[in-house]
Amino acid sequence: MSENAGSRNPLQLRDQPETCRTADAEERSAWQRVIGRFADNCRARSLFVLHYCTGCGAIELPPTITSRFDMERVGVSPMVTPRQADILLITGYVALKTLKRVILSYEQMQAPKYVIGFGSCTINGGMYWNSYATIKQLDQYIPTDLFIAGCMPRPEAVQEVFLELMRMIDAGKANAWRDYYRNYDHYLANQQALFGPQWHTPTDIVAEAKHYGLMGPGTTGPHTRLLDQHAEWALDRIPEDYPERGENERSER
Amino acid sequence: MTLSLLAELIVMPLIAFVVGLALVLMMRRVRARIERRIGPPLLQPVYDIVKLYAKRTQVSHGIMHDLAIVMLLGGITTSVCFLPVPGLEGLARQGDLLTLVYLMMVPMLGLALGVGSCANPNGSIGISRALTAMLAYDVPFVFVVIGLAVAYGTTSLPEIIAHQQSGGIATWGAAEMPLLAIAGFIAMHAMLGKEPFEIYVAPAEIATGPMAEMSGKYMGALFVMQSFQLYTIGALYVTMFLGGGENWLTFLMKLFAVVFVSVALTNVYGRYKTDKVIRFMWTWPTGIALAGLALVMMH
Amino acid sequence: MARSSELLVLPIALPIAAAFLMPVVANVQASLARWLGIAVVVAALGVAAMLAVDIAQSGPLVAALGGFAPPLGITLYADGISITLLIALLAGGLLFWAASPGDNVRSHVLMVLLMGAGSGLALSGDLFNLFVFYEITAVASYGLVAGRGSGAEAGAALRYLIVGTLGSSLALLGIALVYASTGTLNLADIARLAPERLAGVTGMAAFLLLVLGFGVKAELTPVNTWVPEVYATASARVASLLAGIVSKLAIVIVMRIVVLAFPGEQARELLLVLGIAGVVAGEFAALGSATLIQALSYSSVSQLGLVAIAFAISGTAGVAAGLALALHHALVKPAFFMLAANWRGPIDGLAGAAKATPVAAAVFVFLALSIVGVPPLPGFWAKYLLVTAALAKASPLVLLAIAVVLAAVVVEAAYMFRIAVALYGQPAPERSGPAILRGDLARATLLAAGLAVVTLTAPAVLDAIHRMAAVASDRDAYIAHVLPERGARAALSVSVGVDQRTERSIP
Amino acid sequence: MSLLDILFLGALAVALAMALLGGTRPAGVIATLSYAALLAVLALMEPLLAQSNAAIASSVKFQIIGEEIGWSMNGLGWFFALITVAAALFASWFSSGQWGAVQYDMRRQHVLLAVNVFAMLVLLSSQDLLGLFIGWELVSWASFAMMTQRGGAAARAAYRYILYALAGAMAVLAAIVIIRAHAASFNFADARMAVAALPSATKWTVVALLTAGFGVKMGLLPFHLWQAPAYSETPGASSAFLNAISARMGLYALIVTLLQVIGTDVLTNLSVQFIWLDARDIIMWLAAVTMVVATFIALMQTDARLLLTWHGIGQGGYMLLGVLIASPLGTAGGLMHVMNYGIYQAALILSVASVMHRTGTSDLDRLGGLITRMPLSYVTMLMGIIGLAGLPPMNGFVSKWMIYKSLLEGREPLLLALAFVTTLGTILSVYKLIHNIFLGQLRQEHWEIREAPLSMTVPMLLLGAICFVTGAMPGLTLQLVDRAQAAIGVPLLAHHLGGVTLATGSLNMLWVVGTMLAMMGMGAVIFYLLGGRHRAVHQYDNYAGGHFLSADLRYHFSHEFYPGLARVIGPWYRGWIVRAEASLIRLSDIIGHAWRGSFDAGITPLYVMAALVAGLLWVRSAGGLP
Amino acid sequence: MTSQRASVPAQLDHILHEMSEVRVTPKGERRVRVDLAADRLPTLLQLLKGHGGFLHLSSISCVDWPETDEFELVYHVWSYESKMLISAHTLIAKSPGRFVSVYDIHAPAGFYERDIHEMYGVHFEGSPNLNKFILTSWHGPPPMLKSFDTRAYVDETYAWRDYNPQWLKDIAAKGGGIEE
Repeated sequence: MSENAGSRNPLQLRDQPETCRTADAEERSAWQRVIGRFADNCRARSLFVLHYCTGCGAIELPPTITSRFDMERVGVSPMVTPRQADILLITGYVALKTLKRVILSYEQMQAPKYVIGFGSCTINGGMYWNSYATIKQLDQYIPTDLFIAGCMPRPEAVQEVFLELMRMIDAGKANAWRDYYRNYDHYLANQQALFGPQWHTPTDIVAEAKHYGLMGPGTTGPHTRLLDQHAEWALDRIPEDYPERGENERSER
Repeated sequence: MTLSLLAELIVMPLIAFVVGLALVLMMRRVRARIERRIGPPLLQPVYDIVKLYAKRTQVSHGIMHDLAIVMLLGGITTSVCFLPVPGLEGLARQGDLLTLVYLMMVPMLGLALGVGSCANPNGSIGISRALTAMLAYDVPFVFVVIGLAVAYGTTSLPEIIAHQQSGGIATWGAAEMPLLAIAGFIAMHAMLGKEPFEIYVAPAEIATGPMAEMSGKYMGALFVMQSFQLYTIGALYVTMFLGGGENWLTFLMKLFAVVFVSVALTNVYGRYKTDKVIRFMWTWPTGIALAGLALVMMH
Repeated sequence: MARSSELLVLPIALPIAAAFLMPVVANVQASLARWLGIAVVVAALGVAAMLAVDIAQSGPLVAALGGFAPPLGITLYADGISITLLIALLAGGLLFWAASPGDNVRSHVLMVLLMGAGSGLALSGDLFNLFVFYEITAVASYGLVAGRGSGAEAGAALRYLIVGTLGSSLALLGIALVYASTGTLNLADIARLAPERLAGVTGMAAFLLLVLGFGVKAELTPVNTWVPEVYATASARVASLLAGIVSKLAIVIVMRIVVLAFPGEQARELLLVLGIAGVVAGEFAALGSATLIQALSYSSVSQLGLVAIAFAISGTAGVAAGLALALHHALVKPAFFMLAANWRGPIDGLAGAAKATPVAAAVFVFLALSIVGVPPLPGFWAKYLLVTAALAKASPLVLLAIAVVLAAVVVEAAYMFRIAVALYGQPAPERSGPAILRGDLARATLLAAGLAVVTLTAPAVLDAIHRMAAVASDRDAYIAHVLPERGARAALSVSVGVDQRTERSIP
Repeated sequence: MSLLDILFLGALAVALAMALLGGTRPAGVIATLSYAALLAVLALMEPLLAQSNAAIASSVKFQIIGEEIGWSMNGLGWFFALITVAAALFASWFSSGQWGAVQYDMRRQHVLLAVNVFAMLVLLSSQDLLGLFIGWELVSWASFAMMTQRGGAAARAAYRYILYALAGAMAVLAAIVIIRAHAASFNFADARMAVAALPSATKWTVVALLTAGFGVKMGLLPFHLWQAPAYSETPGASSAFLNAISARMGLYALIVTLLQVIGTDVLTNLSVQFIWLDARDIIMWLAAVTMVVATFIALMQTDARLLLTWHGIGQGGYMLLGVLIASPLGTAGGLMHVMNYGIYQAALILSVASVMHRTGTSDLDRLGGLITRMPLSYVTMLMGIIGLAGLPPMNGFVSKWMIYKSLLEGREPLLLALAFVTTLGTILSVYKLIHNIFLGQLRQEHWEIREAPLSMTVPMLLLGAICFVTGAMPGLTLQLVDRAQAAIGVPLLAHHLGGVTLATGSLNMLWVVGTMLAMMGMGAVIFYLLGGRHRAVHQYDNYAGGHFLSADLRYHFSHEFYPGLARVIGPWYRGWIVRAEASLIRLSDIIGHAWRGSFDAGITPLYVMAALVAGLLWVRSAGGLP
Repeated sequence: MTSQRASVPAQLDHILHEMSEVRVTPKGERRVRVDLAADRLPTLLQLLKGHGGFLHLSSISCVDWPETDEFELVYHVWSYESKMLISAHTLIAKSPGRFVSVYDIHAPAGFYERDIHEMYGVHFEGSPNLNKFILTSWHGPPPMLKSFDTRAYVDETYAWRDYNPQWLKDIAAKGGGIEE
């Protein structure tokens, strides 16, 4: 069963006929559209990259940002915590343990947020295609805007992807983050497939979607109900056997 | 008169904001040039702030976190209104230098309360270091302020400026009290919170300290505070030692010169540890300030 | 109304006579002897009260016994101070009757003897007479301290006996020296001859011996080492009698000697030094004491030291301060001993006493406040009088005395309130605080009530004390009063005649 | 029956009422209402004190040993009485509800509070030195009784206090008697003439004795060790009363003696030969050093109550500094600081008491994150710490500003520097206080905690509100201060509702606070309207470097809050005075045991022998022989 | 069983001589391979550590021989003085997969044994801690076993991206390969 039920190829996502800018539902009034246009203009020119080296490709970032290629010319600068960051760079293969931290960081980042997959490992497994420990397609677990081919793309390629991302933001097309809210159940399904039904993160995505009006048809489904059933604890009273306990080697102590 | 005062109360913060943004841009450009880079485009600070304010989802940690940001914005704009600039005297006559020094502490306390309510230890450690640094650099700054007040016999800023402008460059604060000027500069440099006194926003150690849990408009408010802080501290130094602004051109030139020197210094230093900051600030600048004060008390 | 000088002898004669009659009566009916003794003391108290009224109206009273004119025979002299002490002695004796009904008649006899000898001490105006009554008092107190003769009591009584006789012999030597240099034993006569006869070396030696002699009972420094042991082992009533009243009689005798016989500065200086040493020793020993009884006995040494410092200050102010301190101590110390009788053992063992006996603890705190000298209690006014009197004479030694007195207050508060805090502490879980006998509690509360009354009437009491001190410190008046015709002239002729009393009343 | 008599009778009546029905439920309410009545009586007295040396005499007076003792309350006494009764009102209001119900013996607390108020009123209305001393002793013993309520550690702290207080009282008694020896009577006018005529050596002793004696109660430097533990061991409500006003009785007595009896002119020309300091400078330096030392000790405390009481000692230094400058601005600043401090310290102590009421502890290392559960206590503490730190919107800033300006005009730059450094130390330690209690991660065992009941939060919030109102309109307090200044005889300070207008730089709090509120309004507009929508998240949804936060992981920074500072100034805390006190106690124990050993009846003959030998030597010298 | 001992240094030869049935084959100038029975291994390590100065157990590796259904454990021990590496090879049966721990002789063995336990499933008796260490979220069989078919697992767990855009199809149409 090579085709995992419900998994959709993000590249096809690209080809969906998204006409110009009406994708953003609430931008109805002219005034909001002007504001939105200006906001997108500023968003494109001020990108904060999360300083999180998930894999081997991270070594390409310093030259991109420092004096030789100097991405600050176009407004890209590194930021330390996910709260302040806009772009999450997944630089190389993603082991299962790293994926948990990647998902946590992604959910702690504030929308609009963009994910760029470096190298072939994030596209289709790369040279670790037959490894039991790494994931093969990044976009099954978190929505990804752009991929860069190559087994570690050079700074020029990274520069090119930043410019491409800026063009997409300017055109209002970099909306993969909406997909996470709209089809959260799909992503959660993939995540739970890997980590088991107990899996959840402190961030409450469904409540966030409700709060900001980003609910979509796929936001809630069988898996989010599984999530609620497992997390019947209210956030106040996290039970002793919090699923991640084993993860943090609690038994070691 | 009240109308013009009301207008002043609106215009002064705006000027402060715009000039502040220019200062931030200059700072980033100087840093880039030192690193042999080109540096950000002209409107980069504006883009950053607008993007942060335009964030779709933002995380708050309770009502105190929001109120603290409001208190921060209120505090910095109020302190600007007490800082006389050429043509606009604002509330300088209602409160004097001591009031201004205290008003500049209100935003620091607001930030501290907000970061505290974020319940993030990185933020708490950052704030504890920020307050320790404040204690460190305020000791020499106190001697500078006292020396100034005793020298001019008054603490009301318009009088100080009038006194300094009475005899051209000869009667500038820096000319009459060089030692106090030097100590004042070092203290002001530390106030900006840049290397070598950047212990409380140490990205490598405590994940940008106070800004660890600030997202969206909270981060935007901190960027605005940074621009206001650069303007206020620069303008205060100019008012105290460089004779304030006869007209806007000379005022801005002096302001950019002061901040340029400070920012240039920043990028050639590493980051001091907390107790090194205290030991440095309590020995060299305090010694120079005490010497200056002794000279002032002599006659 | 003819002056009732004949009555003066009754308070001495009656008890001593009864003392000798009681054993005989005891053979007939044991309890009758006890009642005879008490009746005699009550009678004496009545006489004393009448005398007090007479003296209050018309000044001091002099009586020459056996028809011999004053310088020769035995003369009795009673002014305000002596009558007050007499009443205190007799009332205290009744209140703290040191022998319980069932006891052997011997202890009742000793009590009555003590009463008689004590009144003799208070009233006699003759040096040798003083020595005789001093001896009788000493003997009576040894007997009372011995009490039922248990091991500890006998030991303490014996050591007290040794120290007492040592003191008496020194006093006798002193009296001999005085007699040798002045040729007379009558206090008034000595006072008249003192300026030129007793100012020399022999005079000072006599004074030293007299002070050390009478100092034993007055708990002055070198000779007060018997105090802690005796008060700890003797019964509480004996201790309160000795500490409360008898010691006051002795210190007043020392005051008379200083005022009349040795008015010079050197004598006062010696008394001052002994006083200061007494205060320092008493206070610090009390600080280091482990039980309540010890603390109280050392505290009485230091209080007597204070009185000595006061009497060392010349003039009415000194005597008034000394008298105020003495009377205050006489009122407070017995009450303390009554409480201490039930609170034996180490101080922290008293925890929970406040919960078990709240009234007793409250009385203790009230008394402690007064002895420390917290205004508006009388203790404060006494200390205030002392400090103002002392300050009038700004000699360095007096300034040292003031400093010691003020420091003593702090040390006093230290050990008194260490005990008070212990009283109010939480007892060990299963143990409850020590109980207290109703009789002792009643006596202590009575005295505390007396203290409260004095607090309210402080102005009147202090004025009365000031008047008494004025009379006591006036040497010439004393001489003129006892030797009416020789007041001015230094005639050597001896005139005999009992009825040459002249009606001269000194305000 | 003058108003002062009514005041005394009222205070006694309250004590009596509490003795009778202190244990019942409405006791707190009755006490609060009666204190309110006393406050009304005080308000009635205000017009009578308008003239410069007006005073309301009491009919109670008596003669004793030729001394005339009477009571009358002038403007200064009235000002302090106002704060005392107000502090008592808020203390009893706080304990009228649930807090009082859970106390061990509430009746005793009410009675002792009333007795303390009465003792302070007696002290504040003394019109002669002896009356002052009697009032002083009554106050010392009344506060001793109040401190021993909890027994155990409280009793030991109180015992240590009473020894300090008695030593101070004896010094005062010595000074008073020295003055009386040279004066016609005890009243202040004669005393002033007598002091003027004293030789300078005696003047020095009198000044030293009075400063030391009254300094003990104010916690001036060498005698400050007792105050923090004693005040923090007292139960919450009474601790608020003690902290707010009890230590200021020392300041009142110092003002009466140093300023009115001795007078600043005498103090200034009492100069030390070689150094240029005079008596007034020495006392001011003592106050300044106390300020700095006490504040930086407070910085290092880990118990909330101890931290606040140490600050009490520090702030006392400010008031003494202000008063001793004796310029209209300085005295007004010092006196206003007394009232300001009373208000925000009471608010802070009550807030800590409400936290203790709910969590059972005041240890800063075992609290955290209570803002979500106890918001009202948080607001009170916030207003209190802004006042204590002396930052603009609150009243603490105005009085500190006036003290700074007077120090500047008095050309005392180093004292001003010490004052400023103290303010910085205060800001650091108060932030640590509010951060460790209210901010940061909430502990699991505090999840079910609720806000303190209304009977506790309403008085606290009212105190905070007063703090803000008197900060925004300092003119209200300055009118009361005028009465006190008139009584001292210092020329009045020209002030208006907003503050003070001077040629050398003025302060108008109406504008400062007004602009702050306006700008905060603008900030709110920017924040809420311009910025996008935000959403409150749970404390575990926090950046922890990719780690999953959970209940049993303590993700909170509060212990050793200023490590960098501790490394630099840590070695400076040598505790000389603590060791000096401990060695003094050991010395007295050793001497005690030595003297006790000397009372051995067995060696009396040796004593007598020694006495005789010494006597012989003395006799030789006394008797005139060579 | 005595192999070519000649080239083994005399001192080492003397030690190895103390043990019987030990096959020693020098592998290089500083390498010696020793094969011995499983139960003799701890004694050898003890001997080498005690006498030969072989203090450093650099690693324990495990080889899975599916044909003979055995694990081959190789202990690599270094001596700093003689600068020699001895790799002691021993064979244990796969089915129980149990062996004794040498933690008491060489402390680092605890970590290596934990790793082998996680990757191969060999249980070391007496090892201080055999909890999951690297593969904390892995619930499958020990992955290094040859019996574990990673390819099949990956196919079953993950989905491949069928990515055949037009340009790829053109190249395939032209027979693939690189156009010159």
